Amino acid sequence: MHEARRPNPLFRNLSAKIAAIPMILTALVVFAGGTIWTIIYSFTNSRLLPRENFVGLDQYERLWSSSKWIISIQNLLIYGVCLLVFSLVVGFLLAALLDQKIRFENTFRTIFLYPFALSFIVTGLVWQWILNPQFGVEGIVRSLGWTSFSFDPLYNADIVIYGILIAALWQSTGLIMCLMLAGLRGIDEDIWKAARVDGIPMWKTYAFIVIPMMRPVFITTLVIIASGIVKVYDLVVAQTGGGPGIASEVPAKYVYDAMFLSQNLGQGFAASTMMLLTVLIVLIPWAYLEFGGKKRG
Amino acid sequence: AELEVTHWWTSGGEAAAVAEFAKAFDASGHKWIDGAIAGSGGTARPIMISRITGGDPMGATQFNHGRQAEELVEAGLMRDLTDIAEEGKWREVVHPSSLLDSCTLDGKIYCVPVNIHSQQWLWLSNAAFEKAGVPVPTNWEEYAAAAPALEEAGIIPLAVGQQPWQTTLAFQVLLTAIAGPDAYTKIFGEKDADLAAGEELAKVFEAAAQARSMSAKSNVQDWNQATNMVITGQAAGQIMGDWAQGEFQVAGQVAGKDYTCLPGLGVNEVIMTGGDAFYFPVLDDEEKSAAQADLAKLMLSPEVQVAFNLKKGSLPVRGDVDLEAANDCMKKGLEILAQGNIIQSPDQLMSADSLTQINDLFVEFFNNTSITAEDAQKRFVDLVANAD
Amino acid sequence: MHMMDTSNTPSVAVRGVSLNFGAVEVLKSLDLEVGRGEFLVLLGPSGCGKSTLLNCIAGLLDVSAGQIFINDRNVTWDEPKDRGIGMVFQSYALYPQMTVEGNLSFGLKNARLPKDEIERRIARAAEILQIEPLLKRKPSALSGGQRQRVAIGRALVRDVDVFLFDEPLSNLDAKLRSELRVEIKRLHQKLENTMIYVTHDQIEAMTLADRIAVMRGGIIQQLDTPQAIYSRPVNRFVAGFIGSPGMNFIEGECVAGGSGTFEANGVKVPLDRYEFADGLRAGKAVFGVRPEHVVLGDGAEAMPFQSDLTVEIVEPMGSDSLVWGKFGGQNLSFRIDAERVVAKGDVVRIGFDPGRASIFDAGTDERI
Amino acid sequence: MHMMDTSNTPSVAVRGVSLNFGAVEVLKSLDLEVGRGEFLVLLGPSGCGKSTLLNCIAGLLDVSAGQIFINDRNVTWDEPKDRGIGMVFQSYALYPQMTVEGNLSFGLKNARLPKDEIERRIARAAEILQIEPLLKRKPSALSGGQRQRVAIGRALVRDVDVFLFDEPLSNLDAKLRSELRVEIKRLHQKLENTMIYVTHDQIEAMTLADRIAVMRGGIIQQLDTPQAIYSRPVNRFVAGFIGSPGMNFIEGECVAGGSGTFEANGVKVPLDRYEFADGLRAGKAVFGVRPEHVVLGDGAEAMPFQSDLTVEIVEPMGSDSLVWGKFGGQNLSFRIDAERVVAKGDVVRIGFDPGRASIFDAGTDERI
Amino acid sequence: MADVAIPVSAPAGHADQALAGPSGPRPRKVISRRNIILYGTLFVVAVYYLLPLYVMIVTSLKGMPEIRLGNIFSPPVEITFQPWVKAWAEACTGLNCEGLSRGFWNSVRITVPSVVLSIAIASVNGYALANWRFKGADVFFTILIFGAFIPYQVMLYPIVIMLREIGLYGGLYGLIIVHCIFGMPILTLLFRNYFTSLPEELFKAARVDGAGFWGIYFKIMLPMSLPIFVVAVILQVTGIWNDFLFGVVYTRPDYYPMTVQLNNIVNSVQGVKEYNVNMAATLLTGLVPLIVYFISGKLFVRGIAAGAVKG
Ligand SMILES: Nc1ncnc2c1ncn2[C@@H]1O[C@H](COP(=O)(O)OP(=O)(O)OP(=O)(O)O)[C@@H](O)[C@H]1O
Ligand SMILES: Nc1ncnc2c1ncn2[C@@H]1O[C@H](COP(=O)(O)OP(=O)(O)OP(=O)(O)O)[C@@H](O)[C@H]1O
Ligand SMILES: [Mg+2]
Ligand SMILES: [Mg+2]
Repeated sequence: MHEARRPNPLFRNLSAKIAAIPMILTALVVFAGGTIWTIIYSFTNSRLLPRENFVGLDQYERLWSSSKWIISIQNLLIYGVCLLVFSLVVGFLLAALLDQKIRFENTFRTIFLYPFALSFIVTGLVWQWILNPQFGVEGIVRSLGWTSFSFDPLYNADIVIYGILIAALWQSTGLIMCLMLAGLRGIDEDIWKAARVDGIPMWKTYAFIVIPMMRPVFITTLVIIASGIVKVYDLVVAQTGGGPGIASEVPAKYVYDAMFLSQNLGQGFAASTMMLLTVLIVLIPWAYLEFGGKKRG
Repeated sequence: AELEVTHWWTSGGEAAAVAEFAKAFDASGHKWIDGAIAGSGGTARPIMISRITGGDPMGATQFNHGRQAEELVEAGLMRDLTDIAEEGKWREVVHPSSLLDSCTLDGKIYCVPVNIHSQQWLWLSNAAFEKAGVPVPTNWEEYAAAAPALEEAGIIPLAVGQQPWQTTLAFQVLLTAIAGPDAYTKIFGEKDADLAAGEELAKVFEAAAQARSMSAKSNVQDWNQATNMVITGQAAGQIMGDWAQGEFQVAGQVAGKDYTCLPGLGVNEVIMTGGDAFYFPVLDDEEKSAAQADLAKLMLSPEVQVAFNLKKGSLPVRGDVDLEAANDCMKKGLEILAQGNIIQSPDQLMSADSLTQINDLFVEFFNNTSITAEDAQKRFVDLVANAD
Repeated sequence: MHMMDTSNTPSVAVRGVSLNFGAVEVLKSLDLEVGRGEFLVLLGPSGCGKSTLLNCIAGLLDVSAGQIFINDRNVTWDEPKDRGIGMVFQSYALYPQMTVEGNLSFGLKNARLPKDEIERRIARAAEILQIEPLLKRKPSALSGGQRQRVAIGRALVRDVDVFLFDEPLSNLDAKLRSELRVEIKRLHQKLENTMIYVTHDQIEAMTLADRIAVMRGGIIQQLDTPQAIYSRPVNRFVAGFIGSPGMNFIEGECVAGGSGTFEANGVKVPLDRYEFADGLRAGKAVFGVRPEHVVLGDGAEAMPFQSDLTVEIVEPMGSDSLVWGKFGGQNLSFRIDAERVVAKGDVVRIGFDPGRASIFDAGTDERI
Repeated sequence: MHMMDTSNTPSVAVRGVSLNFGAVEVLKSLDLEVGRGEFLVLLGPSGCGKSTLLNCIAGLLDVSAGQIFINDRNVTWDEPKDRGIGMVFQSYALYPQMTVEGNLSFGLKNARLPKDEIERRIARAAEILQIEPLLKRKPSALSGGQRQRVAIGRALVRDVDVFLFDEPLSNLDAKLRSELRVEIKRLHQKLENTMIYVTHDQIEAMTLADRIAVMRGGIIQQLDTPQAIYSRPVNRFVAGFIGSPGMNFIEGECVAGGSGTFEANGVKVPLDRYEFADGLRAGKAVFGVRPEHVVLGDGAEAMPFQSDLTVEIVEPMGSDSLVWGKFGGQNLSFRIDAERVVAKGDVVRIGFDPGRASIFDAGTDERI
Repeated sequence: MADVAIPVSAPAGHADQALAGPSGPRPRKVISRRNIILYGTLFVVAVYYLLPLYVMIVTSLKGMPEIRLGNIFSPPVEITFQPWVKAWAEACTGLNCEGLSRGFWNSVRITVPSVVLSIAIASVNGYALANWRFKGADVFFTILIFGAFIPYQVMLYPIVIMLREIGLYGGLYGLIIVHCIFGMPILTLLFRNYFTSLPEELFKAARVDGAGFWGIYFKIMLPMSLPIFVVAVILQVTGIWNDFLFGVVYTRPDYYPMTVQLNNIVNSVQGVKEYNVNMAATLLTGLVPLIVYFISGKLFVRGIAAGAVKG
């Protein structure tokens, strides 16, 4: 019997590889390529058009000495942490409530999820208006007689980021709730029964048994929320335009403004690079957890 | 030929003004394809730049004239209009001529200025001062002095919308008015850091600090909401461009009787000759190139200038046309223009990048009371020293 | 089988319990009493309501009608934790992020038991189930059998009188299944508490049960000792469900005359040794004989009924072999000793005692 | 056992096949030959690499090293469809959106067979498997047994020489399992093609196989006929894996002297009838005796070795009962006839023939 | 063994016991404390979620004078559909006074092919990743997921250059490609997880049956993937329909989507803000994704469960 030659591994499952070309191109050319391009040009003093005029770390020095950037970073931090915590907590609580075999589950779920279908521009606009001290909540409460009432997050530099948060939560918790609900539905019914027989109160069952079991859902959710946080832009533009002053600036807006308003591409690229760096720091451990060693069994 | 023209003039009056261009252009046998993008230059500009650098340029596009398009010109993406300009004797007709200077790079002309903005105005509510029992001020110092009385009467002395551009505008107006046009030109044009560190500017920053405290209680977003506060007497005054007049007119108020306008804050009556200009990207299509030339000529023709600026509410760039329909305040403006009390807009003097940094400083200063005037001035000096 | 205390009232009593899921009636006015220390197996095909009944007893489902008593106390409305029951699930239902010890102690901590009492109970359970070395591990680091042992431990530490098992061994492979079966049996002998055990594996049912309740469609079809159910099934369903390989069913006719004869495709079986429940009913009937009651060769000679049969398939199973052939035109299987060599195509003499067979009415499927 | 054609080259030959998943070596230079028409069972515990080996043969996994031949053709790098194999999966793997007919014809349509040929083959397969009435149904409307039958049909219509089964019956309940087992056996007798069958159920292995390959950790431990594996396992692992209940292991010592003695806790078993592979090795050893080789009462008297034993547990299984007791201080189980009544605590006399036992080295676990 | 049998019927002694104590289903008060808390919370939260929608609808039905009066929550005294008409057909963008209607068909022309193509590509990617794992696949996938975090603004420029180089800049195709690129990370993740959750044996069976890469994809995988497709469609319709930035940056005005008109209507800074028209325009623009979502909401949750939870 003869030995069969091992065929060139490149040509095995060729169709699969051909079919994956769009993905490979996107990953390599657009995402990796675009990122590298961005990083390279962050070391130039490109203005309106990209130019290979390298200036070392100048752009970064300027970036980190800009108070607008610092505020952007701070805002992103506050916004990110709050959004992460609140949307997870609220999303989970809603999902847990909906999971109680309640009536009208579909109706409630629809209500919680519909904002997700609207764009951030729309969301920002509506909430800008509801939070407007003249027409909105503050105005209404005052007109009801409580004249000292004050609720104008969008006009108060100290809390403006929370005003944006309110709108962001409104828009995104529905999806989180859906994810959580799906996760809850995936939990073995017997676990609940076992906990009941053991006499464990509901909240403890959630806290010590169910939530730890939902780790994969939380990871997916985290990825989705986090990717949204980094990219937050439209909402801020629609709601406050970065104001009052520069109190609600965010990095994505900084990048955009630097590139197109002040026409300093190099500065925009430097800011982008810093953002990408942060993303990498967050993402690499995740990728490691997802793919590192553990293969599908 | 069909020519696509992009711009960000989308509000009612602006659109009507653009329509005058379109009408005249269509009448010349071409076709105007309108590519309006609302928002501000901030939204529209990246789109226009992308289009041009992406290799799919429009036929003509609006830019604030100044240095915004400089690199596009340098990259050879913009059409050289020198021939047309010489043929139309633009150098002679365009007034003030500085407008054309900002369209010029290395002696070649690349854009067509179409109007003049004037933004150095202080609008005051007569009723508010009456209520506070103080005479209507005639200059900034009087105004600032009246602030305590106004506050006592429950009136917000100065209304400022919180969008960054409004703060920036107020600051620039204060600077030109208090430090004077020469200092302004030196600092922005020649980047004179010594001057920026001097006495004159210290006064400007003090005035800005005053304005900051005068406007502490105004919390509106849009400029027209701020104007509305002046109209209703909730606030005593607003620093805003000439377009604010439209609001007073809509509310049925009469200049001099119900409201007062002080160009240059009543201190230095100057007008900043910023404005809009059109650029023409280089096109391969000969027919379209011809249409571009026609459009460029057309935009500066006296008839179109008049029709356009009447609708737009701005001043024409030709000194040889006459605007009869202008109102009182506008006439004041024309007078100043005629006297030649003009300054160039910062766009024309400084790169967008440096300008944004300075504007950011103003915005931050205005919104953060913990920054003292001295601190702000120090930072301002740094920025000016490093500006280009 | 071990002794239980029958002098007392039943340990678990289910009286007239019905349960509906919407329009579907899953349990139909069901009655059941389980004696103290008894090992009762609920046996039946999938979907017959075994788990539902068990969940009702545990208090995990609200009955639609009827009452449930545990140790003489009406617990119909009590919370599961107050019923004095422990439950073991098919999927183990261990809390995955807690150690074995955590799994065992979680319920006790919630009941605010003193610490040393908790430790004592865990130590005892761990000893009984021989899981001491596993106490610090997480369930994911355990094998299936070990997991199920921990699940049993969780019921054990609750120190209750009644254990409920819902197919505890179904997820294990055959080998582990038979091992753990013996362990559960041992556990029962040691603890002497009441156990109600759901399965659809009839081997488990036979080996473990003091009594078996065969269920079908929410109704208990027969409740009796394993031997009684094995040898005198009340209907064809029960007969077919118990025994592996299943009882051989030969369709034919009961013919009156003498003490009766069963006829199928020319084969005639005299029924003089058969005990009829209430007399012979002539007509279409199904004759059932268990594979292990059919004997071959020498043994066959001694049997009241004999016949020839052509071998079609031989399945050696190690200890013995299963032989398949046609009898009255229908499949018949029987066991032979592994030593005896029989090959496909051989014609062999078989025999059985009709007195050990069962005859069912072809219409009602009831035992005649 | 039916006849196989051994004169020819093997139907399937696996030569030196290794397979790694990352750093884990799942198959370790494995060799295996399957004769034409042979029914080979791969038996082993979970995770030992049975499915992996089967997938390599089917071409669903690329081997890391080695060659695979089917009907004398080197198919190591061929596509699965070109290897002349049909495969049946544990989870049935029916295409849920196609009817049964669609499921059967999918492969044939892919091979661009003419329409009437497809119809002919489906009709034949449907007839053999008796699934004609199901042809228009979707898999979701079938019972587990019917699904598995369709899955087999899908292999059948491919008209191939080699059938690969990956635990086809594991998802079925005990009853269906034994029924389908017989059907697969019948099918094999009818088609006379090569079958490689993966299972971890040793009953299936014993009843179906011409030869059994017992695997462990990616290595074939023993490859032989069921009877040989049953009665002369090469090591303790194989011995324990085959047989249900498993072989009884008594740990003790082999003592030289005469033809040797095995001693455990005072019990002495003379080994004069035991056939040593290569002579008695004195030292720690494990004595293994199958439950069915231990006899009770009268039979015991006839046995070369006898002893007394106290009954601990009796498991009635219908046809017979399993009795557990202590022997040499260790657990010993054996089967008794169901008729014989034995109760817990009884002291009974048992006997067995040491010649049928197995002795393993306590260190290497190899048969001595 | 017979002595252990206990009669099935209840002995007489238990007759009275059977009467005593609770029987039948546990009575559950409809207005229990649990229910009050449960439904109360849900109701309050529902109000929070519905409020903006209510404000939008109410405002869009009011005239401007009524809006100036102040209360955004009060229902319209006089219902007028004029804002809707204006938003749809009359609002001006520069010289075009056709309202949103001008962009509607553009949006359709952009959304439909983009959704179809992006889902087609992503599902094939997910399928290739889940079932045909080839060397390096995980690396590409990781980069792809990384791409989900890149702010769009960062990629604006490089993509302009890339599109210019391949000559697709400014047309519809370029825009469709851009939508495919930015939809790819999340969609691929969803599809990959979903296909991974399908039994692998199905895939193996199909390979034995001689189906190739595409055969398995079209005949086996696709028919089983309805829930995840619904999720993908909703995500993409929502995302692409609502997109403003790409639509305007990568195409010509002839292709500008509805959102550009919305932006124009909403963002005309100078002059009085016509809130009622803004709200009507906002609602009109959001209508398509809302409808898609309402129609398939139930499948959405199912699909999410299948595609997001595992993996
Ligand atoms: N929550 C439920 N809602 C509706 N029907 C249900 C529910 N739970 C069970 N059923 C139905 O009740 C019947 C009995 O279910 P049960 O789980 O008690 O069966 P089982 O005998 O335990 O079966 P198995 O052996 O498969 O576990 C089934 O027909 C099932 O479909
Ligand atoms: N795709 C894979 N990646 C990594 N390891 C794998 C993969 N598939 C199988 N394995 C490992 O290979 C070993 C053998 O697996 P295989 O499925 O062949 O076992 P098996 O004998 O069929 O077990 P079972 O009886 O449970 O089906 C196992 O340890 C398993 O964890
Ligand atoms: Mg059940
Ligand atoms: Mg396997």
